[in-house]
Amino acid sequence: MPVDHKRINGPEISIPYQLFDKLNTKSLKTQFSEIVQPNGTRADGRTSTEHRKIFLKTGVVSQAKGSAYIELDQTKVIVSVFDPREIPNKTDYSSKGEIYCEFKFAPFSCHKRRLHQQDAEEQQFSAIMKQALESAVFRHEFPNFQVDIYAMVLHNDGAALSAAITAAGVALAHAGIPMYDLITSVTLAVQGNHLLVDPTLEEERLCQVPLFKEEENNHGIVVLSVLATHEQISQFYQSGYLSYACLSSGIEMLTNAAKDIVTLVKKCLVKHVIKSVRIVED
Amino acid sequence: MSKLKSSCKLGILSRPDGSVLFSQDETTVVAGVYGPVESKANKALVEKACVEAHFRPKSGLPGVKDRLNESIIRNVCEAAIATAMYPRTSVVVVIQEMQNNGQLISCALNAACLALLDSGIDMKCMFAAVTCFIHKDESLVFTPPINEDQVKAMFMFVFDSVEKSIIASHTDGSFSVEQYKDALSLCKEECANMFDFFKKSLTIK
Amino acid sequence: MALCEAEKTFVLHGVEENFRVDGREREDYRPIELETNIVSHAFGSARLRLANTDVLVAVKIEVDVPYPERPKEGKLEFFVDCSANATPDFEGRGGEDLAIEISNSLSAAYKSPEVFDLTKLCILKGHKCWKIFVDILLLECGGNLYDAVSIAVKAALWDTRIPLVKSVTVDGNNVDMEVSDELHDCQKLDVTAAPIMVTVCKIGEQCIVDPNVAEELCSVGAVVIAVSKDKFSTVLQIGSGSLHPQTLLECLQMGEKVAQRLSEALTETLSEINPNKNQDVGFLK
Amino acid sequence: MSEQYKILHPVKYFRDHLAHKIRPDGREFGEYRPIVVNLGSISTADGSAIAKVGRTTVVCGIKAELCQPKAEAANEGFLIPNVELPPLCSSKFRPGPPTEQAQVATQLVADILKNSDCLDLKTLCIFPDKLAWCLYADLICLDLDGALIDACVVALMAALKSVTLPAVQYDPALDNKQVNVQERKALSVTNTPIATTFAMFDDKILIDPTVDEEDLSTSLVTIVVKEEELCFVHKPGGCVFTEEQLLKCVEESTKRATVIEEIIETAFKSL
Amino acid sequence: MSSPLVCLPGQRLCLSDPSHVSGQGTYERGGYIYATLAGVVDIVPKDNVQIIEVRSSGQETLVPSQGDIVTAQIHTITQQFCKCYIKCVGDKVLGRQYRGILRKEDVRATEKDRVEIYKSFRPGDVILARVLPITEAHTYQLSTAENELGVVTAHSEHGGLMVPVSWTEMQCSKTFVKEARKVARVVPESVQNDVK
Amino acid sequence: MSKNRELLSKIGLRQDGRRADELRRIRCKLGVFTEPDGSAYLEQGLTKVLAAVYGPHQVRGSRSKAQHDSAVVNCQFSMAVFSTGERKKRPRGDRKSTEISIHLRQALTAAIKVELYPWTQIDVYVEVLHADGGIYPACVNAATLALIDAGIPLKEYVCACTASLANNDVPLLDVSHQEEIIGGPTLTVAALPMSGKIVLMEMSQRFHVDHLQKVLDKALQGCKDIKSILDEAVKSHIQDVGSSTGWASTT
Repeated sequence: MPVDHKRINGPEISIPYQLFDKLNTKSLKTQFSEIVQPNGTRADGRTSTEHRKIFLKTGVVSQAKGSAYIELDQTKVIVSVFDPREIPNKTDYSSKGEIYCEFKFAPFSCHKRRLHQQDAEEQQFSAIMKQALESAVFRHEFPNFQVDIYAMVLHNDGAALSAAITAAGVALAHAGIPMYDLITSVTLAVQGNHLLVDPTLEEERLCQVPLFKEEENNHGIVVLSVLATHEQISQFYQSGYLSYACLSSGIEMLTNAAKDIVTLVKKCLVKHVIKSVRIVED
Repeated sequence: MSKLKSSCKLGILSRPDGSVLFSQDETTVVAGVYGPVESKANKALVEKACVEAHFRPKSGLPGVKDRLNESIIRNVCEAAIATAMYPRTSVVVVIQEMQNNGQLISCALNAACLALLDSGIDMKCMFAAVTCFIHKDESLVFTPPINEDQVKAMFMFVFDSVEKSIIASHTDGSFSVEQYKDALSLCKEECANMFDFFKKSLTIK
Repeated sequence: MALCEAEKTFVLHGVEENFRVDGREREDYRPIELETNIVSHAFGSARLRLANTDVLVAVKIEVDVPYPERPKEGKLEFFVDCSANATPDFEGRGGEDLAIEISNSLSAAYKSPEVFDLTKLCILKGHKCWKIFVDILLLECGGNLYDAVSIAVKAALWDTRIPLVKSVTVDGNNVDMEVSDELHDCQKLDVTAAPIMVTVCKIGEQCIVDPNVAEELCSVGAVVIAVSKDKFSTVLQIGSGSLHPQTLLECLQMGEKVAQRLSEALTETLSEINPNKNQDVGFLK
Repeated sequence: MSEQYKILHPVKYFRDHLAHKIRPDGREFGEYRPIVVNLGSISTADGSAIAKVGRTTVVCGIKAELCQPKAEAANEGFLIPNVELPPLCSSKFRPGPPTEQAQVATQLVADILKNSDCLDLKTLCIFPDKLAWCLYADLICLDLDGALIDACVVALMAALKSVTLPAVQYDPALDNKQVNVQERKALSVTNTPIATTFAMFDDKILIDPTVDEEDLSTSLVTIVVKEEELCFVHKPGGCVFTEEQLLKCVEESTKRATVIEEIIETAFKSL
Repeated sequence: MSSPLVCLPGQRLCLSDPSHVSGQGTYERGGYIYATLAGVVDIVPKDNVQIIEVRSSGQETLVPSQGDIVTAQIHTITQQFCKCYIKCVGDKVLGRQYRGILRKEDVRATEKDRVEIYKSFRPGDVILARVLPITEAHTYQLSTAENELGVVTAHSEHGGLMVPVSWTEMQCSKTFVKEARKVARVVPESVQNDVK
Repeated sequence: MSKNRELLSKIGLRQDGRRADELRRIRCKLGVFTEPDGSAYLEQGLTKVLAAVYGPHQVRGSRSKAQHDSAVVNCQFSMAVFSTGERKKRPRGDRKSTEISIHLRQALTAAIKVELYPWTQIDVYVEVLHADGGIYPACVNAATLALIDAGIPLKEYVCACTASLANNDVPLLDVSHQEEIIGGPTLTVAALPMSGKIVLMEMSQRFHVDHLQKVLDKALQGCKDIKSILDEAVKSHIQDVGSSTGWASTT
């Protein structure tokens, strides 16, 4: 690792201790059957289509124009949005503004320590976030400028990207940036015949590789973001190995789950509006 | 208690507007001052000059530690320079470490003051930095002990030449309030010598 | 390139009529030229021209140490470089965003063990493995980059020959390996499941494949679909627009169908390549 | 109207407030903002804490990894603090490498750790010259509203105290290490340094300044107190302080330190 | 006062017809009016038409646009132009300051060729100006070629606050030295702005 | 490795069988791409280079770059990561690439009639696909072809060539990668061969000043030879293009 002159550097090589754990010899298949029952009940007692409890709060960053904090049980993400600013390295006129997204895992948010610089996965997630939010925002209201959106994952226990997109939608509304619609996002993990909405990190990990033979080798992760009122999909991402049948039923599950979240997002924002109206009246 | 031997050579560099080779005991630095120069558009301040400090370690690229030194040097110089006289310009102070024997920051600050004086930039006051150490046996001295393990704490103070008030303070190790007071008054006495030295150096020039 | 409203309408009407600006139907591709083994000092290479899109792919192989958390697997890495030859906008770091987007989509598409088996690249568990660098050089951009890149990558991997390891000896922490000196002693990679990407573009109410630059500008949204055998290995929405769920499903169906046809055509083309024929290849043709 | 006044003539706005013996956020000069400490909310870290000083929020997560000790300090482990000021926390920052402010903060926090001697690095050694713990303490500021160092130190100390390390069996002959994740032990943190920042504006000294106050002030002082001792008096320049003023600040910070220490204690008790 | 009607982005507010028109904070799609902001619905009647508007809760996010009257602070002056930072649009404070440029020929409406920048503005002055059509990406072009536009607050070389004494002059309240400025005719609204 | 790896064998043959004053085979093609205003591909031995020219067009980026009396020539040198034996980490941005970019600009600015296009910019991008010694000369030669393909007026061809010194006596022409490794000083010259003007000269290591003249002469001779090869390629290209449009047959 090259020496970072702008930080304090640790020893050249250090290894996570988890690698030397008294070996966990259980096969992935048994691990999976331990956390997901054949009928789809999961380790935390949820059914396969059940979303985790969401806690959502606006206005957590006083220095930002808009901000939101979201918890999906253990997964914790904070997002802040700033006033439009000049687009760096751009001189020609453009009639539409731009959205800049930066998605970052905190160094301590995952099992393995993350480095301070953005890695490929974070860059990809940033691009997906941008894709999701672009069609939700009225970009011609701020021509020549870009709105910065920063998401920081403090604790990753699965579905961090979805949490960040949903929170970013709330933060944008909180910032008073004109939007076409509210946006919500949900993740799905697939393993064989099991389609698990809003997976935990453990479930995500076990859906990276096929555990079942032949016809049931479907596995993968799907992330989908929906604009609520207009029933539009603003972002879709899938990785893994899925058949059309599996994918199409997954999309249906996800759109339904995303619709359910909208109520929560609405509640949170209405609370914010009423609060600020009260302050003005007082 | 022995006083520190200081020596300096003003104007040793031709390119900067002011420069000095300064050593205090065994610690030596070279300081150069450029300014006032035109500053970059994004750094220019409407009502005053922008002071920049660059600290270069003896070898290698500057790291986080040098960044802290830079911040101290910049803030101290900013307090002393009559920045309001030079709006929309930059004053750049560059310090190159040559040899470090324990009181690097105070040596760098004194060198910065001399270089500023050499450059002829208007200043509100002079400043002098003094470092003192507490030994393990609780004695207060100016010369850094040979063995670092012997030091219990280090104090660095910067005083202004007008009221002998404190411009900056920086410490290392832990100590009691009484010790801090003692060190402060000791350094305050010593700083007069430093100012004398500055005046003498300038008159010789 | 910028299109005015009238031009856009013209393109749109063409798509509606199933008779596109360049005479194609909605599911037609432009002509594709493919050459393999054109970079002599690489382990495998391919150059693909899809109309004006020009992609050069070279595969390099190094010996590396496996990731400690996955000791039984080798490594596969994609690197995309957008050459400024394609457009001055790519000068310096200008093409980096696009390059990262493409390389990320490739990594995602090749991630599943069903698609590409990394365990085959392992030489000695936990100590030695092959690391495959797939370097993609974009020389000209004439639209539909994802498709072109994915086909070229598949062809280059097909062309790749991994040196045969004759023996591996372990001595304490030191691992010695001996690679066969014979030039022809090598093994090929299994690329039957390597994904083909198809970009399905929504223009007006219809979906098309292989959009040219003008069509890309008219599109409100597009979906990049990576198909491996009969399954989807990656699906990625691109562009700034949004899609109705029904449209998304239509796109997926169309993508799968087209990818199957492309895949068949590619297999056929590759099987026809005669390694012994030596002729002027590459840019001199 | 006051908002426009504030943005066009910030100094006058501030001075007008102070003339009425009140700070723009309604506090008195010697009044500090409420402090909240939240412990162990991040289970992926080996120790974590969130500290809020007023609106300034800093989250600290400590992750332990195994490494070889340095040759010159064969029986010591590592504690690597880094302060991150991501663009998320304030509109002042852009994406990219750490700003100067972040680097200075990192060094200050590292200095405070070293000066206070609160954690003996020797306790992090598992086997001399072979194996030691490296604790990466990452401090991420989520909301920057002044007194960054104060919040960082509180978060760091609370997180350090909550760190538990698994038991390690090391066989030097075979260089074999085995970790028992279930069997965990807390670190022995010997003392709790507490930092207090003061800002000076027109001869008035304000404790625990907000970011607006820091920007307008002519001088800042950070004083760190541990138990009965001082371990850091940092004034990086700016306008002058008299001896009396500086000693007054020391006195104030000693008082505040006991209060904050109690807050951290209570947080641990309620855990 | 009746409880306000809260709405959220994407919320359908009403049918769009000749008597209901989409106003600020709303958009029209497929014959309906939708909200773009989280805030409160406001119906403004205007010549038999109801304009549906949404007022944002908290501070709305906006950037200066063509025709707006803005408050700016002069940063640098040259012979040809002066650069300034736009801080407010109308009576709304901006979250971020934006760069503006005021060219010599846009200072005054008359006798344009006799304008001299240094006799009109000095760094630090607070001015009112109108935003001209946007041509460059990063900088707003401004104009003060109206009676109501120009310097509203300024400090003399000695630091004293100055009061306008004519169209072209201001006087220091401490030293009574007169300095040349392009003075704005103060309308009540902007009086509050700087005299407070 | 064999010990007797000499640059020149006793019978006067080089490692790859060439004679001392023999160039490597040069093959080239103009107009390989459609998007750029001019493009060319050039092989010099195993070294393979692509060049593309855009312009003259409006100055991009900051307008202050524009010059009132001449066009701005902007060059970017880049090497494909797979172009070298050991894989490169980055295609450009390292010190060597930046240096070659600057040298390229110097050589090309000398040949282009820049005064014809004030306030404009000409972009020249070269991409090395295979590096086997003499990268810089190959880039210059390819760029010249691309400029001709783009129809940009040149004072004359600008050609570059390397030369070395074997056995401390015999000058060698057009050094390959193998020969670069074995050692021997490399002299790189970019010249306007018709007028005999040198626009750029660079030496990799020292050799005796007495030898400079003959090595330089050899390199300049190389430039002239290359010029005639390029000239041939340009003529045949124009024949091809011309015959397809029908006007070439009229002459």
